[in-house]
Amino acid sequence: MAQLTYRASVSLAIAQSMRKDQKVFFIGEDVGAAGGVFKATVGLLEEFGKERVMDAPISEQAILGAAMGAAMTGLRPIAEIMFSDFLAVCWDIVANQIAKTRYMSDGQINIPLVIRTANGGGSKFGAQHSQSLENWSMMIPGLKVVAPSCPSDVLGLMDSAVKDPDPVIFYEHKSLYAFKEEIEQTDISIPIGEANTLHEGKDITIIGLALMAQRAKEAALILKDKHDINAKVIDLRSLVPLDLQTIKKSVIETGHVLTVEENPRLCGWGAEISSLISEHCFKNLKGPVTRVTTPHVPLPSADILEDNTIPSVELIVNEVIKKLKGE
Amino acid sequence: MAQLTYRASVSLAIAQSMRKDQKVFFIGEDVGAAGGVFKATVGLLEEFGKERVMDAPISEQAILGAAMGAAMTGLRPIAEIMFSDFLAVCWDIVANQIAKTRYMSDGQINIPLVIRTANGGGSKFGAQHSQSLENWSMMIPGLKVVAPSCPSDVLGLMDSAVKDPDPVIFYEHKSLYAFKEEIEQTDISIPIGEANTLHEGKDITIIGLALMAQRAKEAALILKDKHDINAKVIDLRSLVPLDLQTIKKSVIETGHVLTVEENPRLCGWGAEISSLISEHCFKNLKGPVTRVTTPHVPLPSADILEDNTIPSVELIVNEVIKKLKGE
Amino acid sequence: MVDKLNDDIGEEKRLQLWEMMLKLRLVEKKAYDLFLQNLIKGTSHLALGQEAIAGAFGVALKQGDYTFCTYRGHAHTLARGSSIEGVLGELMGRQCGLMKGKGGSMHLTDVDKGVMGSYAIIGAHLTIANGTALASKYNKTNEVSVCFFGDGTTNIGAFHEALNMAKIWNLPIVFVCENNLYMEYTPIHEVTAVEHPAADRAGAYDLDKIIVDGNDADEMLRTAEKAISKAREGKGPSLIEAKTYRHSGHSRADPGKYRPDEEVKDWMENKDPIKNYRAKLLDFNINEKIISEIEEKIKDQVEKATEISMASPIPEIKEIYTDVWANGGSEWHN
Amino acid sequence: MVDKLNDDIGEEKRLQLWEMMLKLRLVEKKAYDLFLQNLIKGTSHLALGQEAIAGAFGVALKQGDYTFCTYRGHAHTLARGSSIEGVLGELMGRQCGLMKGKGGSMHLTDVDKGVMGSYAIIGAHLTIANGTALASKYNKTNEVSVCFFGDGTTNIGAFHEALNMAKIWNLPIVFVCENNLYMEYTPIHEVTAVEHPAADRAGAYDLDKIIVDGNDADEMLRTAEKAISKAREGKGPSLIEAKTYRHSGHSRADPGKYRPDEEVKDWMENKDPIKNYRAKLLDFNINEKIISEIEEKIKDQVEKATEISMASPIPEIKEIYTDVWANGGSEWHN
Ligand SMILES: Cc1ncc(C[n+]2csc(CCOP(=O)(O)OP(=O)(O)O)c2C)c(N)n1
Ligand SMILES: Cc1ncc(C[n+]2csc(CCOP(=O)(O)OP(=O)(O)O)c2C)c(N)n1
Ligand SMILES: [Mg+2]
Ligand SMILES: [Mg+2]
Repeated sequence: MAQLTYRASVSLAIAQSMRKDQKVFFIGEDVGAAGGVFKATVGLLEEFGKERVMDAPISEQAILGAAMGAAMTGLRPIAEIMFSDFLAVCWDIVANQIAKTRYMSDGQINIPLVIRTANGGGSKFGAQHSQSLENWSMMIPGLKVVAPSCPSDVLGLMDSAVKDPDPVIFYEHKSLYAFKEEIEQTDISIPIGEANTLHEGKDITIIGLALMAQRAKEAALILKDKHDINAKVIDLRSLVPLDLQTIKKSVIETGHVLTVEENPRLCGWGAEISSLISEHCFKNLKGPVTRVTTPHVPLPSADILEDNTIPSVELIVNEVIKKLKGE
Repeated sequence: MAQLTYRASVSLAIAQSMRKDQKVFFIGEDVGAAGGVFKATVGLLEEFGKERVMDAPISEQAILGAAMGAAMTGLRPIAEIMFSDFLAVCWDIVANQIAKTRYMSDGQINIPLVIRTANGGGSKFGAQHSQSLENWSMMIPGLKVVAPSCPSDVLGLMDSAVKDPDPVIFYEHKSLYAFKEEIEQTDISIPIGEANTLHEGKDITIIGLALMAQRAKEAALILKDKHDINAKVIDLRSLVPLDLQTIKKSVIETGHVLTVEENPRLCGWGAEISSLISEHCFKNLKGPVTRVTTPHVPLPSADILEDNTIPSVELIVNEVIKKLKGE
Repeated sequence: MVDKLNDDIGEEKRLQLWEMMLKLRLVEKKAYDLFLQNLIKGTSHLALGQEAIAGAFGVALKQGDYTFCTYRGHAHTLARGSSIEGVLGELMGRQCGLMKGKGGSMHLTDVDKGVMGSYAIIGAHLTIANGTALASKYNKTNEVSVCFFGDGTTNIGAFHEALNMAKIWNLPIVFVCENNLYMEYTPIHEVTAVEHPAADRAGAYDLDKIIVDGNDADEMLRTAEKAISKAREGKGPSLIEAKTYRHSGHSRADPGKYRPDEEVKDWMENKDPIKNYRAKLLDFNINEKIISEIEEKIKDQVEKATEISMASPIPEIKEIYTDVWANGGSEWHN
Repeated sequence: MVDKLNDDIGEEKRLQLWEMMLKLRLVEKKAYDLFLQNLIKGTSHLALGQEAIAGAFGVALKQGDYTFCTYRGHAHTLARGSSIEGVLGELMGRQCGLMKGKGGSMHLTDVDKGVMGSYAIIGAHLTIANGTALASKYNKTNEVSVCFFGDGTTNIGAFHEALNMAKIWNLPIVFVCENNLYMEYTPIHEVTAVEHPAADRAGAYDLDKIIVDGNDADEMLRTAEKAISKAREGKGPSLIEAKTYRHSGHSRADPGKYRPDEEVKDWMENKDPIKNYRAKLLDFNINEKIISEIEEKIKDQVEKATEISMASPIPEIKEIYTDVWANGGSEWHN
């Protein structure tokens, strides 16, 4: 049994996948000798050598293109896009090529690759290095979208992502890299598409992802301790495939729902969940699905501004209270 | 009074803006001598010359970057991205640079530019030339999003878009280029952010955009004629800013809502509208907001497949009947 | 005058090349006829006039090698041995199409033949082709990857990224720029900083400057073979600029009127790769009867394939929902 | 030995350059101190060791000219005359910051001084800089646009697109590649097909190959002035590769351990632009007192500015909701 950080679980997860399958290799910028800007790939170059851990030029399109082409032959590349914000410079490869090629080829081509990327705010890096972009990939048919909230999920979901025959975008949250967990067994697998309950409760359903799932859990603890409210916290873990059954089951029980998204409001994943709940559980709802999101603004940089832009534990607590007690 | 196609209204609208303001110029690929692949810019080069109508290399990032930089100095560029699908190759410039620079600069920089692009399906062009991508820009704070459904809206909204001090993405629907309308007055202006009612009714609210607004209107005519259902059809015309008041007003009257989106389902603009209606009009809703969308798949190419993928008039009619009459 | 004594190519290969080019020509012409009959919807980009390039590579490549082409990819697909009905069927959106109508004319794909897809957004496939080349290097197998694209493609960012990466990783890949003088309608020299859009950039990636007459099938074959061998021997990438011309417009919608009449005439009459190659075969004393027999054979093949594809049913609607995922379906929730 | 008789630069300009470089150096050092005191959150990328480049351009440019830089842009911003408290205040997220803390260290912007923004995603700003240059051409005014970036930036697609466009449109722009031998941690030669990442690509855009010792302030100034004049006279773009080295790590988080000790030592001790320029000033018989007075003056300025920015309040929370739109607000619905 060992304490593992989220950061360390990333490199361990990659290493485990690479040990198991010679077809797995890793490409990214500054990932080898330097172990990555977030130190999440330390040790990989040493263990697997330059042929399997490749330092690339600043050429995100070429990185993902090469990963895609290699995947088309049956290899299983893991490609790093250093910050998820940089998906924008290679968005054509992601959204138009990787996502659509299987379908357009009538299933002739499989693209079993993983794109892992550092996502989310909290580091005061400003508007171009802090975005939460899970919804960018959720909206593209053909992409699976995973966003682990803790070290064991990193381990288990990375294992599944690498084995998955389809392209998976794996969003690691920058503000979780230092998050620690006691791990008994590191070589684990968690199926993609199964949500995780972080807190049990029948008064309200709070749905979160990544950092927001952890904040929702903290909020649930406070709600229980201080306000006698029992919130069920669902960590979606993946947006595609989506565990709609778990959501439905809880909503039927609670009748109240709060989604907590880190992205700016418009067309966030919470909008999709809200519309789904509305369609599937309309009669069970005691009130509208409330969406807690970052306001629809780019992320500011200064501490005070960033801290007050991204949904906080306090905000979640207050929104739940307002919702349930009308305060 | 003249009959004008949507296609011709695009070039007329651009010409009118260029005549009025010397600061307006136009960049795009194959837009000058050839008048554009959709013939929507015919005559501009002849009237305004090479200095104001610039044929660019296949360099979408450079095109939008140049437009952005020019706009920063106070010029008012209109840039064409030939197919909206190609926004993916310059998405960084759109989403990370154009959208965020005003905010990051604390308002020092304005970016008054228009990106016009041919959007949507119906031409059997396959998955990389047919996407409906309004939601891509709706989700980015800092972008205004316009999608006209008829020639007069093209004229009026383009006028406003060019005068707008903020960046506007102007989605022209490929399947509407041949759409004709009697136009009395061509030099018109329509404020961005005001929805248009295409059909009056108090039984149900149907919310559409661009081609889908026109299909919703056709559906409303059939619903009225054949099924005695009076549907109010709201053509949003712009997603950002959004005319929430018009939506709310109608939903309060009807209690039933159908959104009709051309994009694949997940995180489409209809999800946002649905979540908004849920938040703002929960008590007025007689049933869930129903979203009619393209299924969550890339767009297939063959006629029969494409025609059965994008929401049709028939599908809208059927969904409304199912909703209201439970058939 | 041809030097018959030092013929490095030989009759057999020449006839192969002849047959190949003719097939590409006649299928494209058939595609054109089918448009006129309104049997092909959507768009389509013909490579009429550019057959020597795809043809030469078709002859020079081995089974197992990978090719990547663009929306103008019918010829490149056929050149790898894909069936004519597979191509025409796809254009017409029939079940016999290579992708059952799901991809359409711009996305022809036939993995069994090494046709790793046709890509309709400029530049992307250069980066993807690096990937199959990387796989060959990674697996220590010796396939070669070939990537075809146009002159206009040299001005997009992905071109630059792909070339640099291919060179630094010494990938077994051949980049083939078919310089047909125009992007869609804009003359390439009006939007390009250098005269030779690909070749004048080769130095930026420490590659040799290679320019070839893309309408001279023999020269094209020699150039292709050399670059392929180099790649196969682990000596890294090549960038070839092949000068050529398209006989028709950019796409179905385009009558090609922006091109000077004399220019079009010169290329059609004096520089047609097929017409000229026929003459060359005769110069090499190849029996005209053999040449004509091949012509007849191909015509016949094209007609038969046309019949097959016209008889093929349109796809079933349920195909819309298949093959988003490797499990064959399109479900995104449980 | 310096040739004092043929001094094309002269004392006045040299002292200007000296003052400029010193300012950049001392502000960066102060920024470093402030990190250590945990007064600067987020990240920060110092240009310590690279001052001669920004400094030379700062001296050579005129008011009204436009500059674009990267996340490593404190020096380039100060070089245009932005206030020290504006820069340090922004790093610390204070109201006196150039953008009141909304942008942060990677996005310094000061339009009044021609600082058209600092851009944190590699490559983008090369294309944007073309836009201000295009505006000058369109308006027939004669500002020059200058765009600074690093060696690593030469491998991204936007670089290629921007250079080609600048050339074909003959834009009044100077692209300045500061080759500090490393992208973040990876030596540039390991990921680049050519030896000189920018200069060896100049030919691909029909531009001259210009390589300059970026740590020799005089040479840098001459090179800057020449390229700026060329642009101002309507003779089009230049691409300059200036060889330099950063004294510290890539960013705050980086101790820079991947670089060989001797290499670091050589650059710090023998090739420090400021140390060397001080010696050169003496060689030119400039009075050491004047040199030192400037040092004192700058030190003083930096201290005062530090005090001002430390005393400046943090931004108000309502700033979150301002200036998305030109109307000052962030509303997206009525
Ligand atoms: C990124 C992108 N921009 C623009 C287009 C539209 N487009 C399709 S083909 C074409 C011209 C391509 O020219 P070239 O590379 O010379 O190839 P050719 O068509 O001549 O074979 C353009 C601009 C596109 N498909 N993708
Ligand atoms: C598109 C993109 N990819 C990667 C990064 C991460 N990144 C930031 S700085 C940097 C290295 C840049 O190297 P260079 O251009 O040489 O500039 P330097 O930092 O040396 O001044 C990288 C890879 C980024 N900001 N944007
Ligand atoms: Mg061409
Ligand atoms: Mg560098």
